[in-house]
Amino acid sequence: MRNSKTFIRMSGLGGQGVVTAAHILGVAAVKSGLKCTVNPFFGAEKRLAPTESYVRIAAEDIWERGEVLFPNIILIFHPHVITLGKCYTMPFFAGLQQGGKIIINADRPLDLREEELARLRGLDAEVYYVPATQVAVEAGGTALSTNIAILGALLAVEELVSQEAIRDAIAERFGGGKFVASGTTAVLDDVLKSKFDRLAQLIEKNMAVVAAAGGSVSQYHFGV
Amino acid sequence: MAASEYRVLPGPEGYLPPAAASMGVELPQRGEALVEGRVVPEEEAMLRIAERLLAARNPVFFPGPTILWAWKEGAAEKARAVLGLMEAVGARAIPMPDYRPKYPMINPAVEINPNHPNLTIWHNRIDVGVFVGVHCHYANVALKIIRGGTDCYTIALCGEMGHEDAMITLRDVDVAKLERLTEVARALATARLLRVEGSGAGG
Amino acid sequence: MAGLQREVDPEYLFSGVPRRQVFITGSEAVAEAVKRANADMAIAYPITPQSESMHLVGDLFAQGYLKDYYRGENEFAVMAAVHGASLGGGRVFTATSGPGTLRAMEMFPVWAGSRQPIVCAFMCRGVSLPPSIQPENIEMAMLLDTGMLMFHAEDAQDLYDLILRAFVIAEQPDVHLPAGVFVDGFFVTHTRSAVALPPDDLKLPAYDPRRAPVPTFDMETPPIRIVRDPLLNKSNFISYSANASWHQEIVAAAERARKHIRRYMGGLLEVEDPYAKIFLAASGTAVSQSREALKVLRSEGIRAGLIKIKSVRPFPTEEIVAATAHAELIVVPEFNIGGWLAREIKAAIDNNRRVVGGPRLFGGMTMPTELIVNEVRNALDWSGAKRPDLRAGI
Amino acid sequence: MIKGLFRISPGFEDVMPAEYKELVTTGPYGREVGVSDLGTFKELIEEHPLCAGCAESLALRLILASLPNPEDTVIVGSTGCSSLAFSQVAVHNIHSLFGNQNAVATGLKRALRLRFPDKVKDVLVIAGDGATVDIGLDMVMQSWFRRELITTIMLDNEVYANTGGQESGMSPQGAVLNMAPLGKKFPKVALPEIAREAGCVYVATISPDLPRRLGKVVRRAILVAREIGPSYVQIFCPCPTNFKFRSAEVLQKIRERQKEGTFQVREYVSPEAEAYLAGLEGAKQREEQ
Amino acid sequence: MTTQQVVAPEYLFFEAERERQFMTGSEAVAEAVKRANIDMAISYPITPQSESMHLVGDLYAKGYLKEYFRGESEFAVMAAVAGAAMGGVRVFTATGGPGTLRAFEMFPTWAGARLPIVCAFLTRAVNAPLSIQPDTLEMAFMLDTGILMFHAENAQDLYDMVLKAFVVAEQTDVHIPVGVFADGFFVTHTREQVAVAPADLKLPPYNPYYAPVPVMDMENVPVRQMRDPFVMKSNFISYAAHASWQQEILAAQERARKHVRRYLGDLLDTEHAEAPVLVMAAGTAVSQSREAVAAARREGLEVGLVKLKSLRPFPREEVRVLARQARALIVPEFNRVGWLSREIKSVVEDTTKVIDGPRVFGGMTMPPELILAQIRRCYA
Amino acid sequence: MSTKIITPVAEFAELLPQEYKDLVAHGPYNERRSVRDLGTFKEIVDEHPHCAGCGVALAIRLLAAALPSPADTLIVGTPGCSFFALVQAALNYSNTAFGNQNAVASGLKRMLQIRFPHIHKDVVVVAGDGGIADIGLDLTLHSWFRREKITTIMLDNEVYANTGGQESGMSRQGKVLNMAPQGKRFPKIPVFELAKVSGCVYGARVTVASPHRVGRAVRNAILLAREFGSTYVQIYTPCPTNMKFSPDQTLKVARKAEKDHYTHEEFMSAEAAAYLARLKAESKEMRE
Repeated sequence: MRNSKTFIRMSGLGGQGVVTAAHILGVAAVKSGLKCTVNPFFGAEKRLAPTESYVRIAAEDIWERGEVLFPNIILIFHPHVITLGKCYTMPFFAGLQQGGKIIINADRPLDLREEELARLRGLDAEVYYVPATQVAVEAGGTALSTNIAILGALLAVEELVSQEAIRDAIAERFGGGKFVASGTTAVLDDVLKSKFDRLAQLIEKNMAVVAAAGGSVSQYHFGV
Repeated sequence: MAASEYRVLPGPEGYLPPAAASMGVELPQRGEALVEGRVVPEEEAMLRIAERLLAARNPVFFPGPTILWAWKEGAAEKARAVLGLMEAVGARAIPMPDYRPKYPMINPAVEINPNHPNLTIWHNRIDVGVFVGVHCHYANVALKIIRGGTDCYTIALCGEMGHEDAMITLRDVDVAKLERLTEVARALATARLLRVEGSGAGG
Repeated sequence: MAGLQREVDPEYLFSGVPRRQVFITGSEAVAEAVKRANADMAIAYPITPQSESMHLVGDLFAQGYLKDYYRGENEFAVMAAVHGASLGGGRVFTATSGPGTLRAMEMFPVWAGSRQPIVCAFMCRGVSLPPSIQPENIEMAMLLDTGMLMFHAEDAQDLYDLILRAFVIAEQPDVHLPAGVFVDGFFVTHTRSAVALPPDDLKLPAYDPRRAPVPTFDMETPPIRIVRDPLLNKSNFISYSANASWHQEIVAAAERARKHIRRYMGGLLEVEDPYAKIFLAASGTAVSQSREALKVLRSEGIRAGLIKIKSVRPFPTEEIVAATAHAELIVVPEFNIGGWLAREIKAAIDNNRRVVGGPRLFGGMTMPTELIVNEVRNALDWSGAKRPDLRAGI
Repeated sequence: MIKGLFRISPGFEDVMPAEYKELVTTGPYGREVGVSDLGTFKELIEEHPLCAGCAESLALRLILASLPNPEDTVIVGSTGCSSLAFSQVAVHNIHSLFGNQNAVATGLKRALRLRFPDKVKDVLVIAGDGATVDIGLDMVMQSWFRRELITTIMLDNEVYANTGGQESGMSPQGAVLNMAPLGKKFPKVALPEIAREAGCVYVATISPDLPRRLGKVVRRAILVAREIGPSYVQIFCPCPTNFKFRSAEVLQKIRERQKEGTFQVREYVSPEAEAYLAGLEGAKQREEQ
Repeated sequence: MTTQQVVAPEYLFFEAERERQFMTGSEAVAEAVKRANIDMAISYPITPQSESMHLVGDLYAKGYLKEYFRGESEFAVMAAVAGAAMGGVRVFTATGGPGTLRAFEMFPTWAGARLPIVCAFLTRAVNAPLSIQPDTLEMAFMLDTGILMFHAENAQDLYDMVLKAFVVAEQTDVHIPVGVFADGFFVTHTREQVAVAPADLKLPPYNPYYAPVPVMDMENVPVRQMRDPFVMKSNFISYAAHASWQQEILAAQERARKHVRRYLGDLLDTEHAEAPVLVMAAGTAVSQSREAVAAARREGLEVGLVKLKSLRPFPREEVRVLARQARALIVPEFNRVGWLSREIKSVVEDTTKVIDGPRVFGGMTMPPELILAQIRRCYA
Repeated sequence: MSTKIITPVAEFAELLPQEYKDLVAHGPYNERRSVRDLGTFKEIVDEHPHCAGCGVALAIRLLAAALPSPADTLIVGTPGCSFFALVQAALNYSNTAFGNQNAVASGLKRMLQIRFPHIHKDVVVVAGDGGIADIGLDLTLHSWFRREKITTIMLDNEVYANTGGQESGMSRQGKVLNMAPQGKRFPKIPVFELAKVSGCVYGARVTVASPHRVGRAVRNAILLAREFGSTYVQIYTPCPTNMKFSPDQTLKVARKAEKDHYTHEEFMSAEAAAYLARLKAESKEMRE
């Protein structure tokens, strides 16, 4: 029943900026003239608890909201989502649409079980990995930019929005007092901001992360 | 929506009549009025009010707090206009100075109360009653009770949007409108007098 | 006195033993039920027209029929304390009314969700504003979806019977939900009538918390790691579906109550003259008024039947569909402005043009028989031009 | 109150009921009257339905006679005996629900301050012991914590009287009442002490046995609440109906309790309030001299 | 703070040029409050409402409101808001789920006292078990409290309805509270595009002297005035007065219809109303239904959509007329009890046309596929 | 409790997860443990999802270790951060509606007294500052007025932490928090002083910077509640997340507070003091 809509599920751990990544991507999509809704899924949880966030992007109106049950892109912010099952959407590719894409934050390909590989093959899925945390530390100087690295990888795999749009969205997100988040997210914002001397530096570093992450994406090749 | 067929007529309608609004009667728009639940032009309603008052055996005005007291600019002027209308139709006043339920009983000869208005209507055998200067909520509470338990014909001269539960209601009533109504009443009274005299002359 | 009571089977207490008639108020009927209910504890807070009932329950405590009793600080606190007492594994009773019900509103879904067989009597009265202590049952409309079982007593006899039966039904392991026994304030609580009672040296068997479908909260029942009312609020599908499943279980428990209601209360409703084409369908005091109206209608040659709804939750949907299968007119008199019973019945049956919601009385007004009779007469001449469902009054 | 609020529209003087005419001509609005002037002016309270001998009705009459500015006073009450007389009181008053009086008063006071920044509007809470110390305690205390500029008066008849004589938090320990069939198990709640801890700048206990003193206490409580902070007055009003003594014995009952030490007339004034009152009262004395 | 200019409601709602912004539902609440010329707001934290009232606090700090504080509980907040409204100011507050139930006694009180308070109910599940997730069960409890109830589908609706609620509530012939309901998280925490009027415009101030009841300020008549009196003596006349008062609240709801039509467009919206199968929903369920209806129509199934915006007053005539020509009405809901389908069944003549569900609750999302499956079954 | 309820059925003993095996073998139910013994026994609080550096989590660990008889302790809590660890505790824990904890505890305590007249069942309320001092204040104070034999422990992080950092009645004056955008307008609610005038027989004000003191206070409070009536312990549990300090600074913040606005204080009735002295003498005797 879907039509040219990109439905993204982001899975990660509390504190990794899953909600923020969804927000930045959403703002970038809107700035690019697309329709978008962003849905963080949000409980009473704390840092390191499993967290998900959902972004719907399309050229036409989008009405439905809530969890994205049938994503065509899945972003995995932490290998534990898969290896330790730190996610309540199991298996991690649950609901993936035919021909969908998955990007995993990992230094090297994770060992996936044979039946998982078989199902991914059946879905004709493209699976990518990117050392997002490492890129964030190296290019951005802080692991807090992991989420931006994931977005960089996403743009490399599917150019949903331009890098410029992402830059504008980051500037808006961290530049003003406009953003409304749950209490804990707001606190993390302050921590992140404290790591940079000024906004321009924060944007610049994060755009470096976007670029570096884009260059560090590798695709899994699972044989037939 | 189709206009309601519900008629707002003098009672006693029964034990607990419904609010006319719940039967589909809607308040009039500016320049309009309600007569017995139907929307009519304001002028027509004025004439009907005048007829009712002039034909009444014991017409009584129930001035409420907003005109009994000269509490704000314009209140005394409006009071004067009401007094003028009363004079024109030969009605007297029994005030509604406040809205508290008075127990065990009010003195029905000298006041009326929205929580038990029928005591005053019964006691004074009022056949036409006019609400003016009463806060809308309390007027509505009283009007339904009167319709339920008495045969009094009720008229509401409302400074705001009117009252479905009065048999006739005018809205946005200000000094000018009161004066216009007084004129209508005087003209009608004169016409009747002429008619009476005329018929007398002829007979 | 209290020490001399002996435990008997519910069936024996309900129907196996001869009863004696006494002339008592509804409040006294409550106390007579509690006296035989083998309740451990009751907690009270004053509100008219409930206070007398809970005074009398206090007297029972002083006489040793209950083991603890106190006045709480407000209705929300009382309903919370009763919740705590029930967690502790005993049988508890309380009562409230109108504004008290609303003040404690948050606790009723909590009782149901925590699977607690608390029995609470609701002596229905007007809710603010303006303040009124007089009978009407609009509060029932607000409780319909709390998950509680809801029984509506017609008179003092019902009140006595339903409270005792409520404990037995509520405590069934497959039900284990709170039960509200509702009664119209003053019309029943303060009205004196004949009530048939079994001897007062009999009482229900004690509540056995070990049979509950949830562990008792006493550090004597495994598992020790137990949270009553856990946080099913992680932001993930699994916890949503757990929460949803828990809610379904509350609904299912109420469904399971049906068979116990049939067994102990003789059915969710009672039908008089099942083959009539015209029915009066009512609950609570409106049933008594309807009985009188039926006499008048019959004397005028109008044949009409009566549907008395005893269990409002679970709602006797199937029974009403069956009872009205051939009905052409169903008049629903109620003591509230909202007309919740008519709404329930309209939603339950097909072709609900047959249902006339009214007369509706509130603010403490009595419902004269004539009004019901008139409602039937008017409906019979109904031309289709009127909109009876719109009518808040007669 | 705006000037002229209490002027009859010309032409309607004759039809106005007598009690209103009296209020206009001899009412206490805008005049300096107090308890000692009772009998010389038209009181704010009309006939009321309280029991004969009710100490609350006496207290109410005294309170209403002591209002420093009745023309700018709004009263918030609560369910119970004390509220039964309120529909007859000639100042704006709110009933709302059982126990929420101090929350309502909070909203009201702040709203009036917004609408009339240049006028003092006294917001006065008058409620019974059940409403104040049991069901409404949280809202009473939080209004004190927040330092709301309102005066709270408890008419303490030591029982839920209106619902038929149930034990309240203010009932004396041991009292056998409805819902305390074996006697109340705990002592009278020490609300004056609590009030002091909770931020009231003026706390007093009093009874209608001492009318002039009561008048002074009420007046002081209202004055300090205009500028300094919340104030609390607890008025002991024994209930002949529920404690089953003759209505003529009310004042005697108060004296007995005073002798026993279970009721004491006390006054606590914070230093700031003390200074403020000294300023006001000194000015008044100077004026009189 | 932007200097704001008072404009007519009609101008603010329909004429002023709007700017589209990407924001959450919570922010939409604040954008509405910013333009509502509100005097006072009182808050108490509860998820998922807290963010809205934080932002309202920020508006206060910037000078858009004259008074704001955190109360001690929802019951106290709703009581304090009542006191403020009786004092004659325009007030706003918000709550959700357990907070709604904690304060429950106040809602019929607001209505009975004729207070034009606007409260946003950002709905969530009620205990037990404890959950902070979206669920509209609390609306079932509220249906007979006497307050007007609007149900927002999304952040845009939430913005519009909060603003319009003030105008409807404050009409002299209405003057009862309005609850603007929106599904927690699905609306409050979802970010989407919302078109808002310029921030330098605001509604005209509230004038308490147009109220149908006297304001409690000792500045208007009568001075001997109690809000609100005991109409509870044991006698017929006082019962009748109480009953008449209750009828008046119901009448005020009825009178609100024309104002709802004027400001909200209508009590319900329709798309393809002529279709034999109609999906009838309120709140977030409408959005899910839009997707399902679009998908079904792509499959060639003739299906329409009915969005109920006002639940009190309930669009009973409108629903009845729609139901007459339809073959089936599908009612998807976010609660376990199906209060909306009960409402619909109680006004349509043939209840067998009403198909309950899908119903999801406890925070579960409602996949449009479930609704689509139901539509397909109607054509099977 | 009877130890039977933590004695696995022999046939299934091997099936139990490790943490349960640990609880059976090394749990605190059979012999007395205290804060001093932390690290030498299987604690009743398992892993929890609190933020790093959370003062509340620390206090819960301390108080759980200090319970005089965990085998017969039931905790009543309320929604808020405190429930994250408490739901993992190996004893019965309940939380229902926000702020109703002391009323629930009152009913529970009385029912347990009815059902187990010869066993001390310790009913302990553990809740946050919002739950106790704001929304639940009435119910808290009334349980004290009634002299309910329960212990109330406030974990005071001076903020509504779980809903995202709103000002609470226990927040400090002037503090800018959500819902207090211009700073809190009034001082901390003096709950500790109120406890004195509301009938508590014992009260202690402590911070997580003094773990042994927390342990002693909790133990005293529970022992005294058994015999004499209501007791109250107020523990300062700084919140790094909402007060925006680094998680490694929690103890430092608490230590500073202990010198500043959160000085240690204790009160007890004369009979309570005599009882504690007697207990101390007895245990000394036993040791000798």
